[in-house]
Amino acid sequence: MVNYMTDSIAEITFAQAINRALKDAMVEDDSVICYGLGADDPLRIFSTTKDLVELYPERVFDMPTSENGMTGVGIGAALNGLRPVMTHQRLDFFLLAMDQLVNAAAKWHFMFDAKSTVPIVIRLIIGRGWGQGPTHSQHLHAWFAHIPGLKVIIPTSVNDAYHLLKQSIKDNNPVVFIEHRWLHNQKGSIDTNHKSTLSQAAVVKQGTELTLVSSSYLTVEAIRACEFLEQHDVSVELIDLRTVNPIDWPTIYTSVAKTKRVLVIDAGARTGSISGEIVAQVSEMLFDQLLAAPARMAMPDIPEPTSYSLTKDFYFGAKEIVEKIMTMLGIDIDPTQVDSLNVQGHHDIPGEYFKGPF
Amino acid sequence: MVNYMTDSIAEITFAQAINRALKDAMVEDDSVICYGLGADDPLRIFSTTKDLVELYPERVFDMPTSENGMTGVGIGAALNGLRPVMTHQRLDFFLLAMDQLVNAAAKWHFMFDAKSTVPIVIRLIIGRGWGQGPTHSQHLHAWFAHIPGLKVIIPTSVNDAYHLLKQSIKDNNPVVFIEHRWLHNQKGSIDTNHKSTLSQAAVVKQGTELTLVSSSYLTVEAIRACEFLEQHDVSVELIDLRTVNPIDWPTIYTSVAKTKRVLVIDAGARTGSISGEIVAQVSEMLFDQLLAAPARMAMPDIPEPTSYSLTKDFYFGAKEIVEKIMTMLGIDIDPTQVDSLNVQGHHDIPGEYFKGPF
Amino acid sequence: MSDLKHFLQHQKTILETLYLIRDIEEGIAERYPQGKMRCPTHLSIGQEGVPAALAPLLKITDLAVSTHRAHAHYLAKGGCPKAMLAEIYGKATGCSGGRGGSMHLIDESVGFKGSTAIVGNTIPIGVGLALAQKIRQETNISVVFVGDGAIEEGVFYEAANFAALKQLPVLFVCENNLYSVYAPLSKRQPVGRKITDVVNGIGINTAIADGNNVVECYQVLSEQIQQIREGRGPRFIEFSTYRWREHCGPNYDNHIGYRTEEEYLAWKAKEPIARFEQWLADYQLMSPTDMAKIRQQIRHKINAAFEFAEVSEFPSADKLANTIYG
Amino acid sequence: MSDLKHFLQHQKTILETLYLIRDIEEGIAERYPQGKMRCPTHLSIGQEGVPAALAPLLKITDLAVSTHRAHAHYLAKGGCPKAMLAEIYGKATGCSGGRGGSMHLIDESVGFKGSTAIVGNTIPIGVGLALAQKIRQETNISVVFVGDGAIEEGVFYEAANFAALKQLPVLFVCENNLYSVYAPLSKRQPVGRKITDVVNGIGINTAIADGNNVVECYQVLSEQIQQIREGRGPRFIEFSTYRWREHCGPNYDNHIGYRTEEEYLAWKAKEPIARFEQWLADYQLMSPTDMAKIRQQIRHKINAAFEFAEVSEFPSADKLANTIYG
Ligand SMILES: Cc1ncc(C[n+]2csc(CCOP(=O)(O)OP(=O)(O)O)c2C)c(N)n1
Ligand SMILES: Cc1ncc(C[n+]2csc(CCOP(=O)(O)OP(=O)(O)O)c2C)c(N)n1
Ligand SMILES: [Mg+2]
Ligand SMILES: [Mg+2]
Repeated sequence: MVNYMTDSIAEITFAQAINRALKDAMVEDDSVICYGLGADDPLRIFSTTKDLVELYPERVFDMPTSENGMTGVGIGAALNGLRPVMTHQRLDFFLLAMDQLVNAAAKWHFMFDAKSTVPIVIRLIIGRGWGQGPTHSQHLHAWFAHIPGLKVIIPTSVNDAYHLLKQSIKDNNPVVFIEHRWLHNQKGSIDTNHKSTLSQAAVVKQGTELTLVSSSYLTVEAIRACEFLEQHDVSVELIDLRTVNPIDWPTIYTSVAKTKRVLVIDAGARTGSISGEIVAQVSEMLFDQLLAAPARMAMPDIPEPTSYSLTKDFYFGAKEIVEKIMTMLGIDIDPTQVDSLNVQGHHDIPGEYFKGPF
Repeated sequence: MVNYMTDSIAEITFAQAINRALKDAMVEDDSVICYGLGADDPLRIFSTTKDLVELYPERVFDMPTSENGMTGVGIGAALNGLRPVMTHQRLDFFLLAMDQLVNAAAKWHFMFDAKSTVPIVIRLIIGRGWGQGPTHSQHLHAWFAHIPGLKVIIPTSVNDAYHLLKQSIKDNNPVVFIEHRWLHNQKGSIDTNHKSTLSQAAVVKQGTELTLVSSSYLTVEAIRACEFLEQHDVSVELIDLRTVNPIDWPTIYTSVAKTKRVLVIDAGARTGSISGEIVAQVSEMLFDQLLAAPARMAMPDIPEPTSYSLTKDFYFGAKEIVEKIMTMLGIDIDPTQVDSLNVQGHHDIPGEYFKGPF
Repeated sequence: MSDLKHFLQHQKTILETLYLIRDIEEGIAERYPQGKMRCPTHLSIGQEGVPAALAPLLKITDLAVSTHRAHAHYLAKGGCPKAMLAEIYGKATGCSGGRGGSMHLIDESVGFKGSTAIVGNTIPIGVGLALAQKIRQETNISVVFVGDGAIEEGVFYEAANFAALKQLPVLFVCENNLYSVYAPLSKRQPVGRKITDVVNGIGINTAIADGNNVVECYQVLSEQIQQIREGRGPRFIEFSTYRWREHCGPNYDNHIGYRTEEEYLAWKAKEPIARFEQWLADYQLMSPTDMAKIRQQIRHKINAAFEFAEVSEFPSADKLANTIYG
Repeated sequence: MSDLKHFLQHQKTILETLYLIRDIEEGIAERYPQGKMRCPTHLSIGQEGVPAALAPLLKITDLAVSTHRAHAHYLAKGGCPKAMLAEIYGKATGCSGGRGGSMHLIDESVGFKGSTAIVGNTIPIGVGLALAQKIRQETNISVVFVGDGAIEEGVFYEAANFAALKQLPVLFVCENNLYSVYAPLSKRQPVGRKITDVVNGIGINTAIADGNNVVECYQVLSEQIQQIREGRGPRFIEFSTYRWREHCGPNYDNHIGYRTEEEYLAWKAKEPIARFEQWLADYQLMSPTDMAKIRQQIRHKINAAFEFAEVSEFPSADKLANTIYG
């Protein structure tokens, strides 16, 4: 058996990193099982479950379209010594299973006085674009963050995808692991020396003038924004949350105490969002240190529509982030240069390789 | 048929006001139906559905313990000309129905281009005390507020309970109507001249030094706190949210612009709470006007435990609110007087009439 | 056939519906690669028999809800083809104003109350439609389209239980095409168990029919619908059928490994349209020339609908925020 | 009885369990009005027969999950009576440290994996326990206790389907006591439909037994459990039974109108304990004196357990925040 763990791996995709984490976890620990709609089908959940059923036919399986029941099955298996990883191709489908998640998984350890644990990982993939529409694109991480007892991981980088998924599987708590579909083809490398830890945010880029807090796919846009601003001598510190429950407050406080300004960006609907939580908490804790009003950019309180024209300006990206930061800092940059941040080609696909329809 | 509408009604309970609203709505509109576990049983959902089945045997019924399916049934009935009011004796049970609520009810009007509406009201009762424990006491209003398309009503007063429920039933949108179990026996009167409107907060008490934003049962505690402070010459403006989706921002802004200080109290778990949303939004919009850090008091990110000793200091009330406001305003009041705000008798029941176990 | 008279009145509608569904779906498959229909799209090619047989049996005042694979159901219920194609193209003239796409179709004018993208989601909603019909003592019925996969959702069971409890006028039309995405029934439901066993167990009378045999479909549907209209409670019919193309999208995918080319060819050989044409010809109910003429007319209509969809304007995003609430 | 030999070994355990459940529950009912057991409490008085018959048939390595009405199941699985009562009193020595109360019982040392307060919630969890047993190729089984109301939850159907699909070693023990809170079956399930019909339809073999006839319960349970242990898949047994007191709380409530005093008396006349005692006496398997002695011992044990619960310390809230994560 190849020991995948020895070498750092360069240039793989986020989806491959997920696959690698699953494979390594299954190799290392017999008790890991992996199931979900499509876990063993020809497409293997966007290739993230590739090879697994061939390696472990008893531990990898498809399931009936029974999201609530199968979540409970995972909880029971977890209570009886297994470490299930369940995957849903869209977060939205998992709304069927909120009773099992919230009333059972999240509470079990607490309400039975720490007598047992529920080590289950639930991978949820968030859709966007190509007409995903109102029920295939919901960014509901704020919901999971609101439930005591859940850990909620929402990684961006390839390295984090790998390490955080492995640690989620090793963790004794129910973990909701959220993958943005548009990250699946992002490239990066796994650094075996640089293990990310659950419940720690990452300072992706150091900076002095403003703290930008981001997560998941929006961090890709945030990085573009920061690089652009850097070229224009604006120094932004970028924090990638990675975990939204529990939130890594020390990292955020330290940064904001330094920069004295904060912008939080969020792909969830604005009202009741995690960006609100962070703005609120920073305002309460660091009010006297802030030089300007804290701010957030979140999605409008509107479901994602389907039509190409309706999604055209629906999401914000690097350009809008730059514009917001310019306003917050009161600086001017040549608008045509800012416009260069606009995505080339179709706005509703993660890249030109994508030909629909899924 | 008695015309209940002509007279204002004095001294009834919150539960009676709910019952009155249901009865009036059914009298006025043939299309209103009313169902849920216990809707026609001897106890009539804490008496809130009293007399209804006798008046309208075809339009009032119990249901199978099938929360998700029966929510869908209500949505279908609403799409086909009825106005269903569905009740759950605990909010927690309704977690089974998040798919129907979020993926169907909340989105239908929007995703079908306003071609139809879903006029359904879902009454959810929040439990507290007498060992309700982790799964009979969850204050998840923040979840519903995060979903575009839902209206979320969380009334406190008898008058609001009556008018807001009636208007919720008349409204063409899915309304989540949240009743705190400890409000059911609060007394008050219905003022037919003073109709509360959906999506408007109430300024319960005018004040100048600080804005206190509250909702549901906590408003009862907030009123006690404000009265106490008034006696000590501290002038607090109290806002009862009444609706958490959409939130009545103008009322909040106007008040905070006047008082320059804000405290938001919330019975939901802190992280991702509505209190955070309000603190965040006020911080963004009124940063320059605030004289002190905005603050919130919410529940810890811990499920409600069951034991008498564990719930003893679990919830906060008038006393803790007063103490917090004293700190925020930097004032001193004799601690023994503040202590007098402590609830007499058992902390885990809404009043001495209560003998358990429900 | 007991109701031959009716059938003779309906044969043309059935044939038209078969052609309409097949040719509109083929039209979509052909044009999809142009990248103008930018939404997940599930075709019903191969599955036209059941909706076509149902088309003439429903009144405009009957209601229906459907699933992610809704084109055929929408069209069979009389939904406007132009508005459907415009919706798939994301246009303002689309039946959902471009907000819903292929998976979210609606035509209130003909009682098609909506299709949604979450498996099982519309099942209880369809039962709720029937609850209102029953409370108002109508003779209308509600049709709930379900796949063999949707049967696995607990909400199906809950909705069926309630329909049986209250004896509601619901017709469950189950198109068993053997697969849920790439998963055959054997991965999802106990081997040897029939879907109708479950439903009978719940307390709903069931029937089965060969979904490729339009005449049989019509006969079974017409009997069961009659019973529902008479107030004899809900009915569930399971139809065997087969989707020819990939689960989602315009292509064939028999090569990717979840099913065999042979299986596909065996089902294709039983194809509903040719078989129905043959039947009409054999019994001399319609001449091949007349059939060709009908198909020609349908194709004109379809071409016009595609034209309409292509030239229609895109919706503007301005109105989105104003239609969160109704 | 085919397995008479076994039964003779087990009769004492059964009798002890009957007494233990009945007398502990009566003890709770008697003391509840003192206001020291401050949590929703659902008693099993009248329903002792099934858990008592099951008690000797389960190994300590078998697992079980239960519902809001869990006392009898916890005790039958061998759960510690002291820890249960302390839990109901909200004490630190409670099986859940006072966090869960009557509805949240656990005793990992005997394989009682937990009971929860949401109807249907533990059903798939019990099936998941069995999945792990199957993957590890154990001969242990998992027992899922369900009420007639819980059958209506979609999650029951989903869990049963999966258990049947994977042929998991699950025993569903359904105590049909005719009511869900105050709602009789007729308000919730189609008239004339049997719960076992549904379950057979799903593809699980079923059996029925008179829950007041302990000997019959034992026989049916022992047969079915044997089959599960042999790897022949899940089994579902429906037992007729009746709760004597109110749904939640210590009182009688036959006067409030949802059921009649006559109905209650008719069921009480069939009561499981006296009937079993009679049977033991008739067949001269145990003398009334011996039985009385056993009951006396049990009562001592119960009194000691109440004493333990009363004198135990309350838990401190300090540790709550540290046990959100494990
Ligand atoms: C709740 C939920 N789970 C999973 C999916 C993904 N999904 C979309 S279509 C489909 C297949 C459903 O199969 P079936 O009901 O047989 O319909 P068919 O596609 O065969 O017409 C699945 C699993 C979904 N949309 N919703
Ligand atoms: C999801 C959910 N819905 C409703 C309730 C309220 N409730 C508590 S016990 C109960 C009755 C369940 O009946 P059954 O399964 O027959 O058990 P029994 O009480 O008769 O033992 C109900 C409806 C709940 N706890 N959870
Ligand atoms: Mg199918
Ligand atoms: Mg019962």
